[in-house]
Amino acid sequence: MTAPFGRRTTALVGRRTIGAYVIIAVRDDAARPQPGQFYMLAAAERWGGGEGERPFLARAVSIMRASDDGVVEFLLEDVGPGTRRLCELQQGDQLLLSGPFGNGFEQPQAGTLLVGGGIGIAPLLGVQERWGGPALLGFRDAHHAQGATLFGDPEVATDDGSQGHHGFVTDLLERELDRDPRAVYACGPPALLEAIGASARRRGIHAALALEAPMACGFGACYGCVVATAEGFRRVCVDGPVFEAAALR
Amino acid sequence: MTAPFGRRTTALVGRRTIGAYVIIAVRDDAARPQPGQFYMLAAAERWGGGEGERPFLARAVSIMRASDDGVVEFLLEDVGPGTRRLCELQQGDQLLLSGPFGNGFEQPQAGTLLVGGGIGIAPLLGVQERWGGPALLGFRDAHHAQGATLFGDPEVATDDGSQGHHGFVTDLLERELDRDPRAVYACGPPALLEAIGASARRRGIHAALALEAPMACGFGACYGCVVATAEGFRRVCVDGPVFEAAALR
Amino acid sequence: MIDFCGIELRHRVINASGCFDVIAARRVFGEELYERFPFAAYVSKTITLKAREGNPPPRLWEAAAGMINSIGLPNRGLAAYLEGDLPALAELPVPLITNVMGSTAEEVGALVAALQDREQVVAIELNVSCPNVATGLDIGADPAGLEALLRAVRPLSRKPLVVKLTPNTADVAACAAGAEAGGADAVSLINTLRAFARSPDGSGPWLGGGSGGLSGPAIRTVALAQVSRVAARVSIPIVGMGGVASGRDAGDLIDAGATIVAIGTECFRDPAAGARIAAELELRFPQIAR
Amino acid sequence: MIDFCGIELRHRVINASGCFDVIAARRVFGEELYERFPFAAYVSKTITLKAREGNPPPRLWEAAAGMINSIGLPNRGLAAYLEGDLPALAELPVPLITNVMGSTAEEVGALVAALQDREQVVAIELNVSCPNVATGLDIGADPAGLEALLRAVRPLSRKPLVVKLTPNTADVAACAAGAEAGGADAVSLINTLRAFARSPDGSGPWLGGGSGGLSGPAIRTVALAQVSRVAARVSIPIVGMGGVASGRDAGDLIDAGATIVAIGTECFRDPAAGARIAAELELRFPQIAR
Ligand SMILES: Cc1cc2nc3c(=O)[nH]c(=O)nc-3n(C[C@H](O)[C@H](O)[C@H](O)COP(=O)(O)OP(=O)(O)OC[C@H]3O[C@@H](n4cnc5c(N)ncnc54)[C@H](O)[C@@H]3O)c2cc1C
Ligand SMILES: Cc1cc2nc3c(=O)[nH]c(=O)nc-3n(C[C@H](O)[C@H](O)[C@H](O)COP(=O)(O)OP(=O)(O)OC[C@H]3O[C@@H](n4cnc5c(N)ncnc54)[C@H](O)[C@@H]3O)c2cc1C
Ligand SMILES: Cc1cc2nc3c(=O)[nH]c(=O)nc-3n(C[C@H](O)[C@H](O)[C@H](O)COP(=O)(O)O)c2cc1C
Ligand SMILES: Cc1cc2nc3c(=O)[nH]c(=O)nc-3n(C[C@H](O)[C@H](O)[C@H](O)COP(=O)(O)O)c2cc1C
Ligand code: FES
Ligand code: FES
Repeated sequence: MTAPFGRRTTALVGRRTIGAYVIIAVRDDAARPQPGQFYMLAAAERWGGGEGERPFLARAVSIMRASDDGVVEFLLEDVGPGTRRLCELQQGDQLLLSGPFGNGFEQPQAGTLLVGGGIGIAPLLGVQERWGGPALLGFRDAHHAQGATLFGDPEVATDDGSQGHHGFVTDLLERELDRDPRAVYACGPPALLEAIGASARRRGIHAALALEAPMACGFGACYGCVVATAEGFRRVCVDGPVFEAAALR
Repeated sequence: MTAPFGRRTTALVGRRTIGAYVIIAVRDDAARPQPGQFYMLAAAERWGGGEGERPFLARAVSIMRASDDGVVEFLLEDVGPGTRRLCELQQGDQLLLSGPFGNGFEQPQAGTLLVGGGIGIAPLLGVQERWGGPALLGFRDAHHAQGATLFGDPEVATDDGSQGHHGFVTDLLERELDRDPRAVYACGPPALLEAIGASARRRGIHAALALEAPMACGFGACYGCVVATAEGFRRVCVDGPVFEAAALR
Repeated sequence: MIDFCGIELRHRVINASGCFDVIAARRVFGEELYERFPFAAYVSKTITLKAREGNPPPRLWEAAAGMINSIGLPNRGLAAYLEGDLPALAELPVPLITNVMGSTAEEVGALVAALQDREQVVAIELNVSCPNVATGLDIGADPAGLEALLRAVRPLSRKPLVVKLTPNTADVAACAAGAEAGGADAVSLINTLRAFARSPDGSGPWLGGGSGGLSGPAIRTVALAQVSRVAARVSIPIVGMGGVASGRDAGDLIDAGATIVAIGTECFRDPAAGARIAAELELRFPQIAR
Repeated sequence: MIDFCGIELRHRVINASGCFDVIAARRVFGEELYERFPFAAYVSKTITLKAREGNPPPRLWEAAAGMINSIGLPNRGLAAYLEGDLPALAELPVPLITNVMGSTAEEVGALVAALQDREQVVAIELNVSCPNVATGLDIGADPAGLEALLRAVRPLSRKPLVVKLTPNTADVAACAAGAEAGGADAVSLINTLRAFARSPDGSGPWLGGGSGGLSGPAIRTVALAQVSRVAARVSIPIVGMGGVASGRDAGDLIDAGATIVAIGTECFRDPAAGARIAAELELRFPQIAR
């Protein structure tokens, strides 16, 4: 599966909010994106400048859902000028987009646990809708936990206990793995992925982690997005974003 | 008359179009601006950035009209990224403003001819409404000439003859001056002001010209806006924008 | 109070030379300017021995996140500065630093000597971005030459000498070390980056002066790099500048080793930017802001 | 057709070294990349004798109208380039220029000699922004040193040698003249400006490599100034680059004296930027675009 060459301009066909998150939708008939892949997104207007000088570069955003009729949905959390601007976009506003990029998730073995933290739930929704699998999702609080309603009977943990298990999603994961060790697909904050990687190494189970790294290009051109692996630094955008936990250092 | 120190943020209280021009209105109770003075204006949002990198600096814009209740009106023509953005602003949008700056026009002798070309008509409207005087206005075509409807019985010339005299406004001026030599207040494109300046020197009449120059600051800080005068380079923003024609080189 | 070369400053934000004309601004803004004066010290534009007309217009070009100026250091010359500007600045509410430039050690010496006995002037900033007549390079671009210049003029004044380094050099830290070795009390940087613009209509160079200097946010990260390198090399205080538009930008330069920070281009966009940035700096770093 | 050092190019737009990886891009974009190849020639990233890991992350900082990179020239080394990359680039639809860097004349010589007998490589670009082990300055920052380097390596290859000058110098034109005197067939400029960024949380330097290089629109007017100065001084062809994001930017560099133009950072924002800019250039300057 290759990406169309070059950046395209497209209009938002949908926008809605869900708890702390914003979901935007675009049409992209040119590509058939896979769960775990991502696009580089920028607003066609008001991308930087004025008092706030950034953003300048496009932002990497995971595919949350890609329907057969060519609609691609993204889940956004406002964490800075780029995501803020993307969250502001309204239906009909122009978006600059290139991709889909990255390796994406392979079809999981049956029963593979899908573990997501915060905005990291986005790529796992595509996995569950395509191939199924139990979802364990961790959030800061109940407001963020509304993201879980996108999933088929998820088990939720919140840091403040305002919904589901009071604690980390890794508590739920360890309980599951103690009962029945099996493969894990995960995406979320670095601390979460490190914990899962350590557990996977300890238990000798297969864990596929979708990483994040600051990116300038998304297609292997800048070498800016590297992560340390057993074979040295690797580019998250082309060698990932999904890495086998055992391969990471 | 001094200007409040520093840049203020204010919202557009009005916007309308008139032919090729856009008129925007703001409240500024802090100052009592004079005809011929100007403000430095910038949009609070979308000022540069994205695909179009400019504008970065604020733009100098003449006071077209300043009512006693503190409303200031500006006449804009889209000639580039800064004026385009200012023309886009809608009622309620935020504007960054400093000023009023510059010397402005002094009260004219009775009967002084007010000669404006294109966007240069803006400062002359304030003069006519405050002190009266016959207005001779030149435009590219009838569409631009709609700007003349702002004035009390103006005489109009258009380059393409689509309205009023077919030719330059200087034709009207020379006819008036032949009949009855008197003072002239003028604002408009360089070629127009040069012609008027030459005529004034020839006839030995008083001519006050409101000049334009690219400006970074508007308050004498950058020395970027100079014009050549008999005493050397002078800053248009603080020594002008109104200069006696005889003083210019 | 902040101590800068023995001068007491109310906070860490001053103006960059040539980016604020208090005499003009006072005519424009009136008493309010002095009542709410934005800077902890005021730096004059560059003064030369003889009067300079400056470059023919156009003198400005708007760049991405910045601007190019080709002003050409217009000023009425030393005599007019002493007789006209100093009296006009008599009620200035903050210390006055005078920025001077000469193309030879003799010229610089004459300027420094003339300011030595003026109490009103608390420090002298030497703008060494002046092209050397022989090489065409800035006289400040060569560390050894800069040290020699300082050794020549240092004895002529007891006032603190601040060397305004040129950024258009291979090794700004070596230049700073040269200035320090020659007896400079402080260095200030960065000056504008040599830049060029062409007419939108393709008719050749845009600026009347041919080339010019880039300033504003575009050069901020270059300024931070040069200040960091200089701070690692010298022990005299540093005046950091270059694209500062917020308290965070000022804080970054201070973290990198600057003692005080100067605001240039941002003053054009907001005449009171200095006060805003000083306030933001205080919010961000209450411990270091004063 | 454009003639560049005897190489025939379809148009005047190529990529800037290190800003486009054809091997990775072909995996990402497939056949379409070669069918619609955006550049008239392809310049490799910098190759060194031995493999380099590059700098630890973070390697990127987003600046006003630009970015800082601190990539650290990661590459698998000369041997892997010859055995791995060259075969992988066999079907490249445009001429291949290989960019190399060494810290001594011997190293650079070894790289040049090794490429000499590879038909696939039509020209060699020498990245002389490598820090001199002794002085810490870029080896290309000193005109005399640069001339000596060229005299040493020039005899080792009949292929055109393009010297990628460093912009972090007092007199880029003198460096270009040194390269020309030493036998360079062309010069390319500008490389990134030395820049620095601090963590938003105030915890110190942001970049894993400490400092980095500024690129993008922020440096465009500096690039135009340096290209203009170099064009006034040398008669060999110039590859102009630095912040080019449109046909107009490319046209300005060509008007200033560049023969061809390279696109770096803009490729990150739009993988096909090279094709867009070449088309815009053709619209603007039909007479010069090819
Ligand atoms: C493969 C991939 C998939 C992703 N998927 C999603 C997704 O589905 N949804 C989503 O919301 N996000 C996603 N992200 C994350 C998002 O792309 C980044 O968080 C992006 O940086 C946000 O940009 P911003 O301007 O909003 O925030 P930024 O300002 O970029 O803040 C993000 C972090 O960048 C750092 N930073 C601050 N200033 C600078 C600067 N000047 N230069 C460089 N770094 C700086 C800080 O550490 C800050 O915490 C993904 C990232 C990757 C790599
Ligand atoms: C005292 C005064 C009063 C004015 N009053 C009004 C008014 O009432 N209404 C009004 O509409 N205008 C007014 N102007 C004119 C207006 O401020 C300028 O035309 C301003 O430059 C427009 O900005 P822009 O971005 O729209 O156009 P610009 O892009 O600035 O284009 C204007 C001219 O600037 C030049 N230019 C192009 N690119 C650049 C660049 N990168 N850097 C520098 N120059 C460049 C070109 O010659 C172009 O023709 C006034 C100007 C002054 C000095
Ligand atoms: C319009 C203008 C005029 C300047 N004049 C001088 C000057 O007279 N002397 C001087 O030493 N520096 C001068 N500078 C350089 C500034 O002092 C400062 O070093 C530079 O602009 C970088 O700071 P900034 O990015 O905040 O503007 C001038 C800069 C500008 C933009
Ligand atoms: C991420 C990145 C990597 C680069 N790597 C190299 C390199 O390997 N060799 C080199 O000579 N220049 C390298 N450069 C410099 C570019 O070739 C170019 O000179 C510079 O980026 C200016 O052009 P731009 O503003 O269009 O990016 C790199 C630039 C960037 C942004
Ligand atoms: S983002 Fe550029 S190489 Fe990965
Ligand atoms: S615009 Fe700055 S001095 Fe006039």
